[in-house]
Amino acid sequence: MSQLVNETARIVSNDAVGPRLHLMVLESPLIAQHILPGQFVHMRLPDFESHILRRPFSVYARNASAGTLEILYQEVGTVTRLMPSLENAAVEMIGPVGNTWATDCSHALLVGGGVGAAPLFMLAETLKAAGIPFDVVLGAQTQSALVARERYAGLLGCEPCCATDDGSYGRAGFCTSLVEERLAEGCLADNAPYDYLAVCGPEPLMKIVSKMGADAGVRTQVSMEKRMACGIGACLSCVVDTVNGKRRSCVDGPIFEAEEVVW
Amino acid sequence: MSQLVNETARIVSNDAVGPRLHLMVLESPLIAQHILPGQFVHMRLPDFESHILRRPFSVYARNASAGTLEILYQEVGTVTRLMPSLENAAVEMIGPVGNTWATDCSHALLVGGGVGAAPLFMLAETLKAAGIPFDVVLGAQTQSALVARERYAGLLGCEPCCATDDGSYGRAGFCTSLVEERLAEGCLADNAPYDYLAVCGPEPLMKIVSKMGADAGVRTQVSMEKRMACGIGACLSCVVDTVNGKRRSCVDGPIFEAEEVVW
Amino acid sequence: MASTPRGTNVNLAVNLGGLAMKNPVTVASGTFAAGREYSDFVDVAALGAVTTKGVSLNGWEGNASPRIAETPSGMLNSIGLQNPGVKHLVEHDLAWLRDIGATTIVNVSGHSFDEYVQVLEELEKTDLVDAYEINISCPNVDAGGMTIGTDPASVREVIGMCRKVTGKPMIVKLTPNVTDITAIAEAAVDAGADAVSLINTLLGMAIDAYRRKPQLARAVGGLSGPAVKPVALRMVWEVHNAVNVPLLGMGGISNGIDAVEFMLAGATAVAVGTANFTNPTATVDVINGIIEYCEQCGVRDVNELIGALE
Amino acid sequence: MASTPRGTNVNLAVNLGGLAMKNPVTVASGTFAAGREYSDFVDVAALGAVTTKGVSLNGWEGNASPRIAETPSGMLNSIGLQNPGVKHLVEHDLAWLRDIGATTIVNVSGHSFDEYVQVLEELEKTDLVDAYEINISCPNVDAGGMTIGTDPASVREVIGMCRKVTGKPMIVKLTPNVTDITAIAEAAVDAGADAVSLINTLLGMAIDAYRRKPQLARAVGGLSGPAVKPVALRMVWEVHNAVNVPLLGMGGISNGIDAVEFMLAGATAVAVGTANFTNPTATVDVINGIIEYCEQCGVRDVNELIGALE
Ligand SMILES: Cc1cc2nc3c(=O)[nH]c(=O)nc-3n(C[C@H](O)[C@H](O)[C@H](O)COP(=O)(O)OP(=O)(O)OC[C@H]3O[C@@H](n4cnc5c(N)ncnc54)[C@H](O)[C@@H]3O)c2cc1C
Ligand SMILES: Cc1cc2nc3c(=O)[nH]c(=O)nc-3n(C[C@H](O)[C@H](O)[C@H](O)COP(=O)(O)OP(=O)(O)OC[C@H]3O[C@@H](n4cnc5c(N)ncnc54)[C@H](O)[C@@H]3O)c2cc1C
Ligand SMILES: Cc1cc2nc3c(=O)[nH]c(=O)nc-3n(C[C@H](O)[C@H](O)[C@H](O)COP(=O)(O)O)c2cc1C
Ligand SMILES: Cc1cc2nc3c(=O)[nH]c(=O)nc-3n(C[C@H](O)[C@H](O)[C@H](O)COP(=O)(O)O)c2cc1C
Ligand code: FES
Ligand code: FES
Repeated sequence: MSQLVNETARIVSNDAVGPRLHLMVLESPLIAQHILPGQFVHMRLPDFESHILRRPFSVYARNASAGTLEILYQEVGTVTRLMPSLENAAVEMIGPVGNTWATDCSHALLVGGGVGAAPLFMLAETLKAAGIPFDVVLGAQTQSALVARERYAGLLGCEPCCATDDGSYGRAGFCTSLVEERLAEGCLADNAPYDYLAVCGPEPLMKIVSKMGADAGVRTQVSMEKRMACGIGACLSCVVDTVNGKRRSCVDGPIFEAEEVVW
Repeated sequence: MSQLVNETARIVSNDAVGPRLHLMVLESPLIAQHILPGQFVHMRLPDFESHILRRPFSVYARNASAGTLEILYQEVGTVTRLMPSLENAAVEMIGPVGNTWATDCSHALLVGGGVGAAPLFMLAETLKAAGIPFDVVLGAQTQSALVARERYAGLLGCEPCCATDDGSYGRAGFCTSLVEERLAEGCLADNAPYDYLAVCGPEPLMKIVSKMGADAGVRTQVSMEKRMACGIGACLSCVVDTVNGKRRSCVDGPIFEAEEVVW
Repeated sequence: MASTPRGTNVNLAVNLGGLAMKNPVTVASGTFAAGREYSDFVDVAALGAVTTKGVSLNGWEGNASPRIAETPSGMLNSIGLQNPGVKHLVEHDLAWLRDIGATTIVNVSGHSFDEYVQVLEELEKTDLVDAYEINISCPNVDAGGMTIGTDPASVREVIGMCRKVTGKPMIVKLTPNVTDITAIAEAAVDAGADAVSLINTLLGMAIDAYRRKPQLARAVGGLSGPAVKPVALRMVWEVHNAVNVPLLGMGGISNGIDAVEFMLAGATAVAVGTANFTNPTATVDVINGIIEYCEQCGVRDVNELIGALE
Repeated sequence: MASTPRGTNVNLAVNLGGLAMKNPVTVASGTFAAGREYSDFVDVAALGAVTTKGVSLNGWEGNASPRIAETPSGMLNSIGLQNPGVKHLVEHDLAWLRDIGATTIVNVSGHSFDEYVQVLEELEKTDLVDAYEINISCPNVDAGGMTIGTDPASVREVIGMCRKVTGKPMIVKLTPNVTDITAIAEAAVDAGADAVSLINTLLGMAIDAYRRKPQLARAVGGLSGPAVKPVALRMVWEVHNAVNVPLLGMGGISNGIDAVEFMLAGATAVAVGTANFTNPTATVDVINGIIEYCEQCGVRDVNELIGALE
């Protein structure tokens, strides 16, 4: 783990990109330089004084030379509903926190549900750069919520496999059926079986896909999102039940081997 | 008492005007129309969530036709230190609260210490409009803090009597010596004795001037500033000890007959 | 201009130990006087009930100033039950509340067990009271130097005495400054309480570091507001699991969702206190928030919410 | 990069019941692990002391998730004293703390009176501990179903047993969930406590209205953070007026002024807890804030502040 910093980051932009979905770009040169795929930042937001806990957000993308980070966030509760009002403000971020996805694979399948698409994008970039073939399955409630699709398409050079709950784009229904098909058919590039499955999204999705991975004998990793207080391994707020006991999702994770998680 | 409203007011401007002194202009048509000299507004400031109590501020000036109010405020604690950062925000104000200064006088002396100059300005305007001769004594720590001076000079058509603690403007020392002189010499316009003394400022100042008024047999009123919760007479947070028992400074005041106050 | 709850098909009426309330929202005693001051802002008669400021027999002066201090997401007060006495309340306030059609809960205080009884006797002479809230959380009464509300035996005694003089709904208001709130609640119920209200304020202190003085003239005061909500919710839930009478929940309620949380934890009705100071239409906003929650979640009768925590 | 306190001529050294501290600031147990996680942010050895997370004999699993919830200006936790046991602490953490030159307070827990003693015996075998903080605020120990920390007789018994096995400074940590904190403090002092620390968390609850569930898996948890500061200050002041041992004050301390307030109320030293989560350099910021206050107010020795409330 590289050293942690608590960096003051200026918000460069903060725009609505879909239903209750926003993209925040931050100037954060130190973290931007060191962050690894799957790691997150632990943000202290200004003005929300009575909210004493920081909020963790995965890094969706970074530009190390420009020193910027992107966060894709969804309005779900008090703080994320206030965040869209921030303009030009400075936030404090602890980072880069956590472990990183595996990359020692030959054929990978990335599965992102909802904003779970975000923490997988830097992994996709890394695989691409390393020339490792991989496919992407994205799921969302509706077309306008598939906000990471175009970016993945740009990287892949073709459409990712998409599903929407309401059928407004791609396969209608949950994205798990797409995962099942992909596992059965193998990598789109060469039909070779996958040897790595990286999943991020709502817990029920991760649980189902982990089972598919296990059944298919494919190594599967999941990114676990728990409520966090310290965000750096000190308070034991964020533990995940694993076959090795309770482990801290902030620093022992957020990425866990699916077979170790006790769902 | 006119009916109270809880008006949402837009901050039109909010500028530093002296050392830790700021002038806030607010668009608040209902209150601007009805406010009387000496009354105040009870403000709920945005963004300061963990500060659950409103803050009371006297109205320094109003423009009924433009629908604006002016507040002269000093940084003294947590909220007033955050207030200068507000731009273009909307605040909620309960108002107009409280009673008003007396105007049934023939020669008046107005004594304002520090930001205590503010709640007297609308009284000065009223006296002027009614053609009642009056004089003004202002005190402050230093010249740059005498922020109401010019405005009073404009209204009076001449300089108010000023004192600064550091002697940087007007009389050196406390303004009480100026009050003593004025009481001895009578109204500047016609040397007639004052029959009304209106005082606002730090409690020690009000206490001393009240004593002078009593000694000179002049009716004296003071504006009492107590910590307030409800600001509308319901909670009994803000009581002042008077010869008639404990009275609420928000609605039984803020203006009290000095002879009734038990200091 | 006064705000009034919006229309709805959701049944909002609840029964608090014999007191029929048109909706589950009253005010916390001492934060709303007897309602008149808030009538520019809210339709006082539209509240489930108005709970008046604590009243004693001959009136009390209360404590010295400063009486309040702000704390993070809360405030301290040491008003000290200043009130002009029960006769004044009857003549000036209860008559007004009857005239406007309000449902009235009178909060009763005393320096001694007998004073509680005397206040009740005075009020029983009128037909202006719909229910009593007996405040056994005030210090300096004749229970061996201890606040009565912290000792089950004293609670049993004073509530038993009160029960003898009134057949009206009697709510007993508990202090949270105790090791085991359920023991106090049980004592109150044993002695005849029709309902229990909680929480009164938590004892706290604030200090001015630069002046090296307590911020309150009396040093210690009562903490209220959003800061105490978690403690209040916990106690409502504990008492709900311990006694069989309806509860009036309060402590930091500022919006409809807060109120729903208290009902889920076991409250039949709720009181809005400190929030009135932040927002003078808080009471009606809370009622509207409850309506909105019910409509959104398909709840047809607020009574379904009471104790419905899974 | 790690933040360290700035230089000053103010004397910051205090003595907490025999424990020499270079400044009056330690951390609240459970919020700082054993310091290693915070060492990227602050110079851990520069703190007055490091207080480690509660430790038991063989380690505990702790409670189910979710374990935390945010509340207005505060948070609830129900970690449940998860820890890997005293041997692990000695080998992994205490050795590290000694190596970096930190002053170490070990927070000790037990399921039974005997377990407290056994943990102490294990720690006494080493020379890695500068002082103990005995946490008698944890539930489910063998004191008749009641939390030990709420019953003076149990406190006297367990602290008496602990006193027999160590001559090192022994701080007893009190729970605020009691009617009379001074009675508990007196019992601890009678039984041999060299100092008293307070407050542990206030019991509280948070509810998710839409899911109709408690926000914590275990329903009830401990409230900490700025919200509880007024209660903590009041209790420190009460205990300061009741016992003659030094106090370690905590509860919502986030900056130097907060710390000064606790010292004025009677604390000899203070602990920074939840504030570490908001601001990872909170400990050093608090020390610097105390220095600034002292310099600004002409205080040459922080000891002048202790109990100096007028
Ligand atoms: C490692 C990690 C990475 C994350 N990355 C992203 C991301 O890239 N984009 C994004 O939109 N969200 C992300 N989240 C989730 C994000 O942290 C929460 O949505 C946010 O904290 C909610 O704050 P709130 O105040 O709006 O919600 P609250 O009002 O606090 O709670 C609303 C709901 O969100 C849940 N929640 C609260 N805090 C957390 C938390 N720390 N983690 C998970 N759930 C929580 C609560 O249980 C509750 O159900 C991530 C979480 C973790 C742990
Ligand atoms: C009727 C009335 C009219 C006022 N008019 C003005 C005005 O025109 N301009 C102006 O600058 N100030 C005015 N004040 C004072 C102003 O309300 C306080 O300065 C402000 O509330 C302080 O808030 P804070 O959060 O900055 O201070 P805090 O951090 O809350 O406290 C700092 C200091 O201010 C004192 N204080 C806190 N609240 C009040 C209060 N409500 N009233 C008086 N003192 C308080 C505290 O006792 C403390 O000593 C008026 C007060 C009243 C009661
Ligand atoms: C200014 C003030 C005055 C109060 N006076 C009384 C009172 O007279 N009688 C009483 O039983 N409770 C009194 N209380 C306590 C409240 O009724 C209520 O129990 C407490 O404030 C918690 O609710 P809240 O957080 O919504 O304010 C008072 C509270 C405040 C803030
Ligand atoms: C996450 C968390 C874990 C805690 N664990 C312990 C513990 O192991 N032992 C203990 O005595 N107190 C524990 N506490 C209580 C704190 O040490 C402290 O008494 C309390 O949080 C009040 O201080 P604060 O408001 O500064 O956090 C814990 C508190 C928190 C928030
Ligand atoms: S959030 Fe504190 S250990 Fe993970
Ligand atoms: S502030 Fe509530 S009565 Fe004056």
